[in-house]
Amino acid sequence: MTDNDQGDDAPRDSLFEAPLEAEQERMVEAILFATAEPISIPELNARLPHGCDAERALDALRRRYEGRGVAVVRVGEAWAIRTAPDLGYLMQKETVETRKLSRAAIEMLAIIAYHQPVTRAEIEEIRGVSVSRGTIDQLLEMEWIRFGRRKMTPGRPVTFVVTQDFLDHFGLETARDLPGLRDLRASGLLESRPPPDRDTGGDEDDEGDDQNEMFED
Amino acid sequence: MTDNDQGDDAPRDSLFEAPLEAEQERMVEAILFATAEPISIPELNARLPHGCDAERALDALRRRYEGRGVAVVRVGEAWAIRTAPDLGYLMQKETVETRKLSRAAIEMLAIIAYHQPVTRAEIEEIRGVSVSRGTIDQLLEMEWIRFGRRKMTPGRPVTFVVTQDFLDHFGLETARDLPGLRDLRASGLLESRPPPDRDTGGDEDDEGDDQNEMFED
Amino acid sequence: MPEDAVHLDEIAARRAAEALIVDVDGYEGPLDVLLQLSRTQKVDLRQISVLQLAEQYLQFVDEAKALRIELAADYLVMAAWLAFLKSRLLLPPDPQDEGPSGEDLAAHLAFQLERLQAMRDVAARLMARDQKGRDFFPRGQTQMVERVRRVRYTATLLDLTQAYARIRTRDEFRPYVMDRDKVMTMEEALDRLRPLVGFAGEWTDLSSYMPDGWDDDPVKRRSATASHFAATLELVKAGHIELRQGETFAPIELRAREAVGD
Repeated sequence: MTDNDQGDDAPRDSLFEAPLEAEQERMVEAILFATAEPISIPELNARLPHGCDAERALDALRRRYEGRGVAVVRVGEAWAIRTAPDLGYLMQKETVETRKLSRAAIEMLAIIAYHQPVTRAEIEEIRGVSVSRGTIDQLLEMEWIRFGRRKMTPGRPVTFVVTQDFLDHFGLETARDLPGLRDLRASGLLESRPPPDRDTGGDEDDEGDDQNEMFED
Repeated sequence: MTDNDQGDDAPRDSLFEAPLEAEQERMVEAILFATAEPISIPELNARLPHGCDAERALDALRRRYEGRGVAVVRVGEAWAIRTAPDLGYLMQKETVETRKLSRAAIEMLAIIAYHQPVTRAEIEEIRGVSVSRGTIDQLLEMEWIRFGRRKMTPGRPVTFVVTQDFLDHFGLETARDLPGLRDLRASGLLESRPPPDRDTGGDEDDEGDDQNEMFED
Repeated sequence: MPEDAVHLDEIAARRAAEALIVDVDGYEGPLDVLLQLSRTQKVDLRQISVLQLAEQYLQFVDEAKALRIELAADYLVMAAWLAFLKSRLLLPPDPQDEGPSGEDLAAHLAFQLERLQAMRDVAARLMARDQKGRDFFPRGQTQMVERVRRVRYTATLLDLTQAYARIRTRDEFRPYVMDRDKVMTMEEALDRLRPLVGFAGEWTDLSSYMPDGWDDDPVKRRSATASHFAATLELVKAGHIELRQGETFAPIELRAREAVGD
C-alpha cells in the first residue's frame, strides 16, 4: 500500500518539474515525425508536458539533423520535418502529381506572394487584364492563397495573401525569403503606384504600410 | 520505371562508384521517412543507387536512432520509422471543456466543506435528499474531496473532507477561511451539532484500525 | 554555314511577326502585347522608348485590322490611349492643360511593363524552387493524433456559499406543509409493531423492524425510525416489551416481556 502511494506520487512530481532537455528534444522529435503537417510552437508546447520549452528543444533538434537525410525546417510560424531536397531523386514513388497551373495562375500567385496583401483590382492593374474567377478559385482550393484582411481604402476590398501551405510547398521559411524580394523592393517595383491621371491621395501610404507590415524584418 | 531509369536520375558518380556509407545512411533515412508503407531491404536496394548496401546502411541508421524520440523498427519483413513506445502518450491531444458543476454536486461540496469530516448519511440529512453515488464519484475524481477518517460511530462510516486541490481552486488557505461561515453561524444558520466522533471502542477495534491506516492523512 | 543561319533568322523573324499578329488569343491583353513588343527594342526596360513602343502597338493593331482579326475592346482602348500618349509626347506641352504630362504617362507605362516583367521573372524563379512532393517530401506514415476530450467541472466560491446558504435556509423559507407520504405516524408504527413484538423472545435490534421501502429516502427513514422508537416507548409503558441500549449511539434492542408476566 505504502509503496503504491509512493509510486503514485512519482508522476505527480513530473507535473511540476519539466523533463530534461534531452528528453524534451526526443518528445519534439516524436511529435514532428508523427505528422506531415507543420506544427506551431504553441501547439507543440500544448502537447508537451508542463514546463517544457519547445523552442529550445526545436533548436537542438534542428542542429542534430543538419546534414542528415531529413531536416527540421521552419514553415512560417510552424515547424516540420522534410526530406533533404538533394535526395528527391530517390523518392520517385512518393512524387505527387500536382495539378498543372496555368501561366496566368502562376503569375497571379507570384503577384499575391510579392505584393501581399493585395486586392483583386491591384492584381488586375499589375497584369493588365481582368482576373478570372476560376484562377482565384483554383489557388484558394489548393490552399496556396487565402483571404487577408480588408484594405482600409474606399469599398474596403478584400485582399489575398499566401498561406502556410504555400510556404511549405516551396520550402520557404517565411514570405520574406521569396526569391528576389529584396531586389524588387529596392527597385521600387513593389510600391503601389497608381496611374498619374488619377487622384494620388493619402491612400497610397496606407497601402504601402500594409505591405511593409507583412514583410517586416 | 526500371532500375536503369533511377540510375540515370542519380548523380553521375553513382553510376561508377557507390555513394559513401554516410551518404547511404542519409538515403535510407529519407526513404524510410517518406514512404507510406514499411519498406523491405530488397525494395530499399532497388531504390538506392547501384552498389549500395541497404542492410548495412539500415543497421547504422538503426543504431543512430537508439534512444531517440523515434526508432527504426522491423515490421514483418520490412522496416519503418516509428514513435518511441514510451512517447506514445504525446500522440494524444487533449481538449478540455469546462462546465459548471451541477447543483447537486455543488451543494454536496458545500456541505463537505463546511462540515468536514462528514459522512454520507450526514450529508443526506443536511440536504434532505439521498446522495447519488455518481455525484460523490465525480467530486472524488475531480480530487476536490477525498475520504477522511472513519467516524467512531456504529458502522464506522467513512467521512469526506475537502482536499488541497479544492482549497487551491477556491483560493483558500484552509476550509476555515470559507467566506460567510462565521456569518452563517452568527445568524444561527449553522447550528453546532454534538460532535458524534466519540470512541465506541469494543469489538470493532481491529477492523477499525486497519481502516484508519487506509484513510490516514 | 553562315548563309543558312541568316536564312533561318529571317524565317524566325517572319514567323514571330506572324505569330504576333495572328495569335492574338495567345496574349494576355494589351499590356502583354506591349511587353512582347518592347523586347524587340532590345534594351533594358528602364531605357525603353515609350514613343517607339506606342508606334509599334499602333502598327500591330493596324496589321490585325488588315488581317480582319477582331480585336477585343481593350486592345482598341489601349490603341486609342497610346495614340493620345503619342501626340502628348510629340507636341510641346500645353500650359492650359492641368492633366499629367506625356512624360508622366510614359513613365507610368514603362513602370507597369517593368513590373509585369519582374513578376514573370520571380514567378519563374518561384516555380524553379524545390517543391514539396517533387523535390522534398513530408512524412509518409503519419500517425493520427488521438483526440481526447476531457470535461473539466468548475465552480466559484460564490456558487459554493450560495449553495450552502440555500441548503441551510431552505426549511425556514418553505411554508409548512405536511408531507404525508413521507411521514409515518406513531399510531401506524404501533399497529405494525404490536403483532410483531410478541415473537421477540431474544434481544432484537429495533432497526430490524423498519418497514420495507422506508430505508432509501432519508426523510422517510428518519420518520419511520422516530415513530417506531416512540411506539416502542408506548409498548414499554404498556408493559409489553423492554428496551435496552449498550451505550450512546449503539443500536436500541427490544425484547418481549412475557417472562415478567409469568
